[in-house]
Amino acid sequence: MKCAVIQFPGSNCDFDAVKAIEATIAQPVDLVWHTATDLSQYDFIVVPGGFSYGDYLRAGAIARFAAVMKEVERAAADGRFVLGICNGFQVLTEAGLLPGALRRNESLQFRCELTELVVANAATAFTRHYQEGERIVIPIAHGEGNYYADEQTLRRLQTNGQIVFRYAQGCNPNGSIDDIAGIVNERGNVLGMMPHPERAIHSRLGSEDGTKVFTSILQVWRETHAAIQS
Amino acid sequence: MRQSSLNENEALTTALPSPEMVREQKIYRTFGLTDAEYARAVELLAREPNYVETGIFSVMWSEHCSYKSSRKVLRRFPTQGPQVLQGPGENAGIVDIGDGLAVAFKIESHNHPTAIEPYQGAATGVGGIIRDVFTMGARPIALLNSLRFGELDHAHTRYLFAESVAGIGGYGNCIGIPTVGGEVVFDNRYQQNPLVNAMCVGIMTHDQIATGSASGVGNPVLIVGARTGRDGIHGATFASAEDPHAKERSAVQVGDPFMEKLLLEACLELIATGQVVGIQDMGAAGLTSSSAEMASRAGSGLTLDVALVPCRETGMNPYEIMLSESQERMLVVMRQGAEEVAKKIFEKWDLQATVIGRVTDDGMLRVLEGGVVAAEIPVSALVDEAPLLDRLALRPAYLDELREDAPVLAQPSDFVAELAELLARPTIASKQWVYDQYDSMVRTETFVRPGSDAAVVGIPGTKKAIALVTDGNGRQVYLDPYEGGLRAVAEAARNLVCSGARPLAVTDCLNYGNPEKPEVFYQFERSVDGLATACEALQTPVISGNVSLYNESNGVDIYPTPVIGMVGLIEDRERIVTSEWKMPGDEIYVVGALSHALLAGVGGSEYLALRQPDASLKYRLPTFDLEQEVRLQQYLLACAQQGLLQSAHDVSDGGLLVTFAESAITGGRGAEVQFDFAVQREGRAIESDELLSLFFGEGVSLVVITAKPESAGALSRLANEHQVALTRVGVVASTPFLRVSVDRQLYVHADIWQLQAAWRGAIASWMKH
Amino acid sequence: MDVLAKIYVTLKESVLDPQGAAVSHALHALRYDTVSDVRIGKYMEVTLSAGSEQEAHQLVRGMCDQLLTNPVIEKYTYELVEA
Amino acid sequence: MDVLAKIYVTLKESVLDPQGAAVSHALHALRYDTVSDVRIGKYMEVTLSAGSEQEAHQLVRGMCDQLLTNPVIEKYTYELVEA
Ligand SMILES: Nc1ncnc2c1ncn2[C@@H]1O[C@H](COP(=O)(O)OP(=O)(O)O)[C@@H](O)[C@H]1O
Ligand SMILES: [Mg+2]
Repeated sequence: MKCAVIQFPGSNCDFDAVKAIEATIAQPVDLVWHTATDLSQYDFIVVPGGFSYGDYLRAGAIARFAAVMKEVERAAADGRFVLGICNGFQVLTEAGLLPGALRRNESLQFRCELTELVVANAATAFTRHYQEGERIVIPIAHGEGNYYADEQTLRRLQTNGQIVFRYAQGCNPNGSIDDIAGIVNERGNVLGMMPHPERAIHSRLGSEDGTKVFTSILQVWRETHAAIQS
Repeated sequence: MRQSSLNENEALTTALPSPEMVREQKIYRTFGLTDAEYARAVELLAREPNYVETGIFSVMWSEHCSYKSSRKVLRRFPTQGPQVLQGPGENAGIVDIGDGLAVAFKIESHNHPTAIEPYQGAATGVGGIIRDVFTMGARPIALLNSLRFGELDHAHTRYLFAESVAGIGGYGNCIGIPTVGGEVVFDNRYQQNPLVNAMCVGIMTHDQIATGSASGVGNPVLIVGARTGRDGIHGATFASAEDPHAKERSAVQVGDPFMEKLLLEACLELIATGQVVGIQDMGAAGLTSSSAEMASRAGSGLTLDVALVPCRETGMNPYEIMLSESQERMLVVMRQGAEEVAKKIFEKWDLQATVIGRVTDDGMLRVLEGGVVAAEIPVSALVDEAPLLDRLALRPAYLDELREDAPVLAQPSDFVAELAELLARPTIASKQWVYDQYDSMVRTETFVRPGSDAAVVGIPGTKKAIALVTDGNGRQVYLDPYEGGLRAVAEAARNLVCSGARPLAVTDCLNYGNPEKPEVFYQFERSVDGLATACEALQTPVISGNVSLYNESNGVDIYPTPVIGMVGLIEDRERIVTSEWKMPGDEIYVVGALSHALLAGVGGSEYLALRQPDASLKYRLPTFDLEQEVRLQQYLLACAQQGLLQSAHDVSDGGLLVTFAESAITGGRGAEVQFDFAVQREGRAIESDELLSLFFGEGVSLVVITAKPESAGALSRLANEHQVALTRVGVVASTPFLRVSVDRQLYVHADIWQLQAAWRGAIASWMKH
Repeated sequence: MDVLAKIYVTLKESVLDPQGAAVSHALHALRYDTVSDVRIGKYMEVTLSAGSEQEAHQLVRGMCDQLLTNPVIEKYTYELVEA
Repeated sequence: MDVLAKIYVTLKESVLDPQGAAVSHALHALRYDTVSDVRIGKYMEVTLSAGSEQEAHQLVRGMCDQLLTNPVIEKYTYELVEA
């Protein structure tokens, strides 16, 4: 599985994403500059965390216009895997690849802490290796992670099983509606999440619960890939 | 090289006041130059300086740039050691950590800007210290911050505190460098003069070391990064002004962490090409000090044309361009012909790199405006001839009025309530409200996040890790400048050792009041003596630092507050030690002279400040045993390196009970602790004073460690070898109760979740007001 | 013609404004008791040139819809001033 | 009387506006070539009641100076609308 980690000016979790892919699934991974115009060789694209373009105006608002985003859109349309983490999630919502928007945290403060999540849908390509309802610990680090969608959109997310991760009850750190921490698109190949799975891959870092996000994708990719080849 | 005479220049270029006007109207005074200093400038130039030159002299000779009050005193610091690759004098110091790797670090204050625009003031402080580190060729990997504010019952203090923390986070989070540690102290002495000291640590290979030196005649000089605006003109001068609000006269700078992130990446890429001759960040006094310092280090000269400097605003005159403190800019000297290399790299990062001058060999800082000379001053006059003062130092009378006896404090009827109250004091309470606003995990190398004695960050590609800490205790330095100085260094080192690290070197931020007061200068000198002595004894040379004077308002000076930043090395990341209690059954020991702890008293302690605020500055600090401290630290390090420690936590603010409580709370474990003094006291009952001294005193170096029962033998053998007192006092319990008794009488029986509530929620509940 | 567009962006009514709530709280603490509501948004000044007023309107609306605001949570109004 | 104060806060001219610079840059990338400057500030709507128009002015100025802006880097204007 060929992996790409996108770099915008101001991305700062780009190297962490590379390190995590290497450490968890040992697949080939490239850093790809925001001006790139061809991502066709990649099966799995990570839009990493950070402060693309300083997060000025709104988080992710400027990055969505970067040249590489056309290619990310194409990858999503092709059914390849796209994972937006933190700022990456914000970019994906701004780009319209995922519904809703991320507002400032209700506390108005940046928050960095280990948070407890519940896996709300373990049937996605990104969560295959988790159990439904499993409680996992993954850190957050954001000032604008307060997920919002209007009622209609929310209902659609709920009925389609598009809500993948929720903050555990009483642990919502930012005011997100319905405790939403991560969602997938309808097709199930684009995941956006505020918590950082790439920061939870070793007990030394406080948790290894993020590992399965990466191993799940690899397994699904292998299965579909094997199916295509046979 | 010289293109026109100064007289022509006056006529041609700007409508700035003439040299005569500068003299006659004493304009130099408004820049902060004294009459004597102005006369000296005239003498050095052999003519009257023009307006631009006067401005340049004034910032270069300001306290902030010249260290005129402090320079002589700073020479007392030890600065050498086999580990030191770069000592003081550069943008940051560098120490060797083996394997061809090195660590660069420095601490810096941004106190005055923070007092008037806390968010931006604190943010740009962080931005500045990051530049100091990547200028050396190091990749910044961690930030720390040391903060002092007034008490939280004051609305303005809450505003300053909240905004400063937001600003520190805002900058560090955006640029992607984890903020891993620091400290916060609340005391009314800092109400008008908050302290914000920021420290940055970077990693590099030995061959990447860059320096700020402008050598090689004809080499191009480039300004890179942000455009220049009218920000903070004369900030350096006003930073030394008595009234921080005088700084309002100049604009406060707004930081752009996004720009700095790009600048950081571009500069590191540029340095890696090997084509950089010298590089220096532009901090206080902007282009003026960066160019003069770079030329001075190389013994060269520079000719710069300000007309080539990319400006953000129109109509900026040479004076404004030379003195602007716009952030996120660097001055770079490249090898001749390598200009294009720089331009290409900066273009990729969407930044400007513009040649604005050349290196010369005539020792002059020559400023042109479109080819016309606007200023011309020998570099040596600005740097080497800068004033050097012998300030008067007088021992303050209060020091001789301090009482030696123990304060009369009633024995509390309820030690648990007492402990809970102490834990809820903002200075002692959990700082989670602060550090949860900082991204402490980005880079995924933070092995010990804020909350333990020291932060620990891994060194990628090795088994190594470094431990980082800042420490300072202004009240103690006030009560005894020398001993307080010793303690500050000792405590920083002790915190490192408690995490399993061998202390390597020190960076210091010296925050004091008005040095023109002989009493304040005495505090400064004596505490530096203390710091220097301790650095010597602990073999932690000072490799970088910063001085902030004039922290005074309405005649009241802050406590003398030296803040020590320290870095230590852990050879094996499997040997990291943290402060929380781990397993039920682990045995609890106190390392250090417990018998002294009974007698040292509560002078200088938080407990005394809580119980008798008026008396807290009236009692002497217990004396400090440096030799004992050195042995204690060596012992702890040996224990850590042999993997004997389950946890270690030193006794600091609040005393022994607070130390127990913190390890209990963070570990989620209770303990059964029993002190037995009956035998050594031949049955004489413990007195109330002694009990308070034991529980709440901060006078004696003590460390609480836990270890598995099977380690007992090894621990005591090592204790004998190192001649330190080791007392087994209890065991970690499986119940959530902390029980402490002395001579079989139970004094504390606390539910740790109740203690936790007091400790963890205290600052947050203040901030909800 | 040179135009200054003054653009006011606010959160939609249906979207909570925690910042406004915090400021309102702080104003009460400062004894501005009669303050009943605070909403906080963005104010942008964009200087541009356009061939005509109509073109200016078009440009400003374009940039607001495309970049300056997020229609999921925000709404905007603007004025044009001859610069 | 009930008043709506519309308050516009901007950074002083001499103060760097990184946000404005980034947005200006982004607008150029989106081919809004004729944009020459962008400044980004805050827009606040404060609803309050006051005994008179004069008192309303006083209150609004007071809160702007005390809390809503920092005169070291910002300036403001406002309008009062009967609510
Ligand atoms: N301003 C701050 N920023 C980040 N971490 C902080 C800050 N203040 C305190 N901390 C963290 O909280 C913990 C306790 O701090 P402190 O009480 O000063 O420790 P000690 O008494 O051991 O020196 C440490 O891990 C420290 O790094
Ligand atoms: Mg400690």
